[in-house]
Amino acid sequence: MKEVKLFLGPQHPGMHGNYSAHMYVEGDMINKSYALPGMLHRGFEKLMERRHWMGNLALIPRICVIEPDPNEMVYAMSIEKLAGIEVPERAHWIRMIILELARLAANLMAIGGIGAPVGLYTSVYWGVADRDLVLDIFEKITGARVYHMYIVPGGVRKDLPEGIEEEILGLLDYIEARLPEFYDLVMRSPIFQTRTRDNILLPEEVVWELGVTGIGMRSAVNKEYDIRKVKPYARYDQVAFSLPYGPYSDAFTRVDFKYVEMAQSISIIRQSIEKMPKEGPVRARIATGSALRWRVPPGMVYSCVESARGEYGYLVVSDGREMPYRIAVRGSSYPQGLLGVEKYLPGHRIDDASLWMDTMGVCAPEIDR
Amino acid sequence: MTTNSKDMRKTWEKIADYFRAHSIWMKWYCTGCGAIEMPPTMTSRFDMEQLGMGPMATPRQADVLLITGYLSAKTLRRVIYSYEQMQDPKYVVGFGSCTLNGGIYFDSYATMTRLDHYLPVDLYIAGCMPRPEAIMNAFDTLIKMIEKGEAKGWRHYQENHDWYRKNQLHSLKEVYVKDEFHE
Amino acid sequence: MNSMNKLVEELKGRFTLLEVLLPDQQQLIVDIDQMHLHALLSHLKATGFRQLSLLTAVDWIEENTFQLVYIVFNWDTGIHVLVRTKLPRDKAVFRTITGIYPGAQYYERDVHEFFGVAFEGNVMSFKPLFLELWDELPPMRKDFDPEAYSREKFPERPYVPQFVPKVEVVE
Amino acid sequence: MKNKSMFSPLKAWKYLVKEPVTIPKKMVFDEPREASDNYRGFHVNDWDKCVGCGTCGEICPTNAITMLPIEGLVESDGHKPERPAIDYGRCSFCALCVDICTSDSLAMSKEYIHISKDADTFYFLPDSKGIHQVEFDIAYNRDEVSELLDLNRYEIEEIPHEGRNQSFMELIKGYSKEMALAEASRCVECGVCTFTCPAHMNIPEYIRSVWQGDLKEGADWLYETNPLSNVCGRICTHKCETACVLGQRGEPVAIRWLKRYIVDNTPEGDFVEAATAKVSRQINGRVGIIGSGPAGLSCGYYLRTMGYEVDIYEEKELPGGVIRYGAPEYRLPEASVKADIDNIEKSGVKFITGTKVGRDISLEAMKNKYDAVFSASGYWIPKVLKIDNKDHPGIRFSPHFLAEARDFTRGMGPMPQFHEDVIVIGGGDVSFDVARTLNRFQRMKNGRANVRFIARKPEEHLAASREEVVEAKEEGVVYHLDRSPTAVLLDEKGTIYGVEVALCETVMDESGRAKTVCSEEKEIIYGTEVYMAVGNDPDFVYFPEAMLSRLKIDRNKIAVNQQGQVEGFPWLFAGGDIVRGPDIISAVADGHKAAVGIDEYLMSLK
Repeated sequence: MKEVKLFLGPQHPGMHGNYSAHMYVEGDMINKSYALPGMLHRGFEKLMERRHWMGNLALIPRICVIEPDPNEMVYAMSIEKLAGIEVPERAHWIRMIILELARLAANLMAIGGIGAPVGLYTSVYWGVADRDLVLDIFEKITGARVYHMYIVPGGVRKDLPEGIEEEILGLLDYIEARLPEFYDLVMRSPIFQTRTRDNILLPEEVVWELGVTGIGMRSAVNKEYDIRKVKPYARYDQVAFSLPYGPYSDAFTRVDFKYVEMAQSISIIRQSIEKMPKEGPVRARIATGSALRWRVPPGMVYSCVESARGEYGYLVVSDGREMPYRIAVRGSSYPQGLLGVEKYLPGHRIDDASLWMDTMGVCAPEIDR
Repeated sequence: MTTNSKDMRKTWEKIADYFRAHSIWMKWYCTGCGAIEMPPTMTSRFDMEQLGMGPMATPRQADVLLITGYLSAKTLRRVIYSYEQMQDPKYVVGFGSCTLNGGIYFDSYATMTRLDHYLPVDLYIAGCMPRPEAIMNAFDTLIKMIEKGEAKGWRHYQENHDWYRKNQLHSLKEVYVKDEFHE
Repeated sequence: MNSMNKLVEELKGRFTLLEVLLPDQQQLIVDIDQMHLHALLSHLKATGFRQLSLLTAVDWIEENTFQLVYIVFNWDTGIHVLVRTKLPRDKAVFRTITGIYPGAQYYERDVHEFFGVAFEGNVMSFKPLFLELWDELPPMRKDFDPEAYSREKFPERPYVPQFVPKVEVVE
Repeated sequence: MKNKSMFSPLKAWKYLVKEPVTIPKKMVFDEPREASDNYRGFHVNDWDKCVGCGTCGEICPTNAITMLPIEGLVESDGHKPERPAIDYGRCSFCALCVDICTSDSLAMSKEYIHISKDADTFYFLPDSKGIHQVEFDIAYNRDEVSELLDLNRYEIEEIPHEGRNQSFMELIKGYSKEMALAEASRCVECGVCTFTCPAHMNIPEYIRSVWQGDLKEGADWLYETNPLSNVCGRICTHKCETACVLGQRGEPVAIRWLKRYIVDNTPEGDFVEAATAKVSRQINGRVGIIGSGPAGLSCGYYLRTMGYEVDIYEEKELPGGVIRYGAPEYRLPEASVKADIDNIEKSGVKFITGTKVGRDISLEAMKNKYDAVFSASGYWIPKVLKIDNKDHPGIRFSPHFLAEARDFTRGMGPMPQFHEDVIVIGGGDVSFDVARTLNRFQRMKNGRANVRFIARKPEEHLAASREEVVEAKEEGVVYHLDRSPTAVLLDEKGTIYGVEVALCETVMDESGRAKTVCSEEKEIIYGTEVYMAVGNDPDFVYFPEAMLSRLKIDRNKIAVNQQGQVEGFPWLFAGGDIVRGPDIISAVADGHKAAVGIDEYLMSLK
């Protein structure tokens, strides 16, 4: 059979975002493939060197559009470490609520989105609509649907609006009730099962070879490897939650784990609302003076959080001036999105390519930056 | 784009525009951040099918090209390529700050600053990013514009192709990608 | 904290470290010269630091050096080690670590593209990755001015503010 | 795989009765859903509150905000005639501009739909009406958590209150390095202060120098417009601080103390170099200056920087005028005055002291000797209140007393004579100088003090600056406010035993102006010596009769043009108190302007 060159993306409905893979296909088997990133490259790391520490607040969430909040969190954490600031207790809990809501939204999107490559379009409609309800909550808390700019160095930007806790709890109840329906719709669907069971495997060696983190890693290495557990930030050490892990990672497990993690997110948010101090300061100043002249002491620090796709980190370098000297971004899906596509996408069938991208959690904007 | 010139359409064009306006295929190309507000717009929460619009995977069958935010030079090449594959009449909607004047990436080495230098834009939506309500209203406006024959960007592109191409070449050096994959 | 102390002791015993810093409880920065970097990384990998979290560079233009930062992570202890080494800016060539951490392949390509640091032994790293038809200085270098480039390549919109009202009487 | 029950498809029927999630068309098109109370929609700007400082544009991470000059708005103290225009081709709706707005005028509304094919409509000048002239509720607004300014001043170190009234030690110790840096970092560099400062000093620039730790650069900036920074850093009237935009919502930046920080902490060599580096070319031209007060010094220095030869005539033994013979040591130490004047002398200005124009050299002679003359002779004749027994020899006046006091504190004279129970009449800064100096003298000599202070106005309407009023009270000066003196009371032997005062009341009239009305009710305040400090007049005797009649003098002020040139006498320039009334920084400004004017005049002659 003749080998054919084939694009997947950037303008392909099965491709999540503006990303592309060059594939050499024989029949419907992929023989060779290369990721073609850079369509979403905006030069973030350069732009961040050109803005004030505070001005970067507008820039950082835009690195990853699906789940912007981990960006804000790692940025804030880095500056807090460099400047040695103690974040107020209440702010820690509010941050956790925000981060878990963001994870919930991202997972809803992912679970909805999984319907597209397997041809289950109802799940897209459901997932996106339910995610929108989370965005409504975000709008009430932070003032924007997608780019919140809410977690700031030193705490959070504003206190929670009054009565939002009840609304969040109401939403959680709703989503919790919806989860089994999703499960019925997606996971128990024969089409889905046939497509994902024992398909797109991720063995443990590959996890270590590439540096895959997040659900992919947990499902393969049979350990609860999650930044929230291994090096807890905010107040994750004070809430009870357990994450799914297993020794056998196929597409089905990875999607299945998302459901379990959503339930865990819901539980974390509930605990946070219960445990957080009802009042108190929510922001500490990171430096004296007006925001135009905030300075961060010189130094280098790496901070990371667990995003919905894995370890998300920033390396922040300050030279003591009013702008960062260098910020490097570790996108969670960088390893699987680039090296993974090159090494482990071949051997799959064309129709599984988007499923591969999807269940591996490849997120274009955080790779391209 | 001339906006206040008299309606010069022939009767058949008017009829055609009426039908075009009420059955629009939107090209499914998420070029930037704004694309994240597309799923809610397309699916049940806002449901753009109410307007007679639907997503279309291939450029050749699509009517509307949405530029959902910033365009890196690399994407711009592919967007131009896609736009030129689309059949006339075709319309371009620019989402948010980035398509107008570069947005937050105004000083980036990788992203273009103003979209109408490279492609004719029929409509802009303010916001970073625009909410689904704004997008829906923009679609509504676009439909009315098509109906009235005001969305004539595609004709402008035909007539001023040299100007557009000059700008494209200035910013991109090569419009069509040549690499090992495109031998 | 205990495992951290042990780690520091052990690394100090085995290698000549130029500097050791502890930015937080589960993070260690070690500076090492180019010669011993690979040995250090191999050692770290063998002792539980199985994951390469990030490989990047910092351009210290005033010192005329590039600083390479290798961040490795031990999932069991939750410790990140930032291994740093410096290269002369005008002779930015280093050896690849893909033999130790295969995942470094694209990070090296990334650093090559944005800083112009060449990694011997990683053929792929010389190919462009994110940028297409790039013809300028590597953009993350400090002497590259993105705004000037943007202005030259991507013209801005000149606005004509016709709406500015005249205020009648304002005291 | 567990098989599903064959009835499971029936489950789908339950969705038939579920409420749809779709937002009704009406809520999308006719009345788009209302945004949340916190929403970052389009900007609104309250033009009445906006001061045009442009801080929003500074913080903007997208360069979206340009300050547009608005025709019809007038520049005034603390207000620029500009308003922010926002480019929605740039804006990222981060609302940092709202958080940092100094005047609380910017906010974001619930409006979020703007669609147009005309790109120019995305460039927009927000007012309270919104982009489509339809009012929406205000949504995102700054609160104290999201505040990006630092509204409170950093404390400056003072000597302990205890015992400060027994010595002439300087009250304010000055900023430490950390505090100065912290205070300097509060500045937003809007520059409205520069407009208000009479000398138009480069305030944002030198504060920036402090912040960046480059004091030499700061000193350079100071000498750009003011050669008396040591003096002004201590006793300037700091009008700039009243204009400072941070004062809109909080405390203004301590501009005066930051200036002082520069002069106190710049290494001496750097400081001298900053002063002398500007002196360059030599020009054929000589200028004589009457009076070595702030105006004379400033004029002399800037003429030197232009290369002229300058002689300053001073009646007294030391140059400096009011800064050497007026302000008391505890506010303005001799060393500071000396530092400034020495630097001016190092720039090449020649002082001819002990020489009074009109007595030792005539103005005519000066005119012949010099190409131009600058007169800044100041106000040295004390005003006398028109009350009974006003000519009694026991009444003393501020200029002489303060000069004596100054001579004493610098070790050039004996302690002035004074009684044990004294009365000070005044209300302005100078009267407080007298009262506080007397207070100190009495305590130094007798261990106790009895200084009674009489003023017509209540505390809050006194002309003196706030800190004077507070500090004098702390130090033990006894206030008799709301009292208007009517007579100095003499006993049979003709010695003073007190002052008779009428009780007064200050009320606001309809136009909001304070008005003082005095009643017939009288009261006696006892004391054996009266000090009057109710202002001074100029002494114009050095002007020949023929000239004096041609000078336009209105309320003791000589009329001059923009550059200090006296009308009808192109060779004569004037400045300082005799042109503008007493204020040191204005005098410095006058001197600088006159220097430029003299240069232009002399150039035009060539």
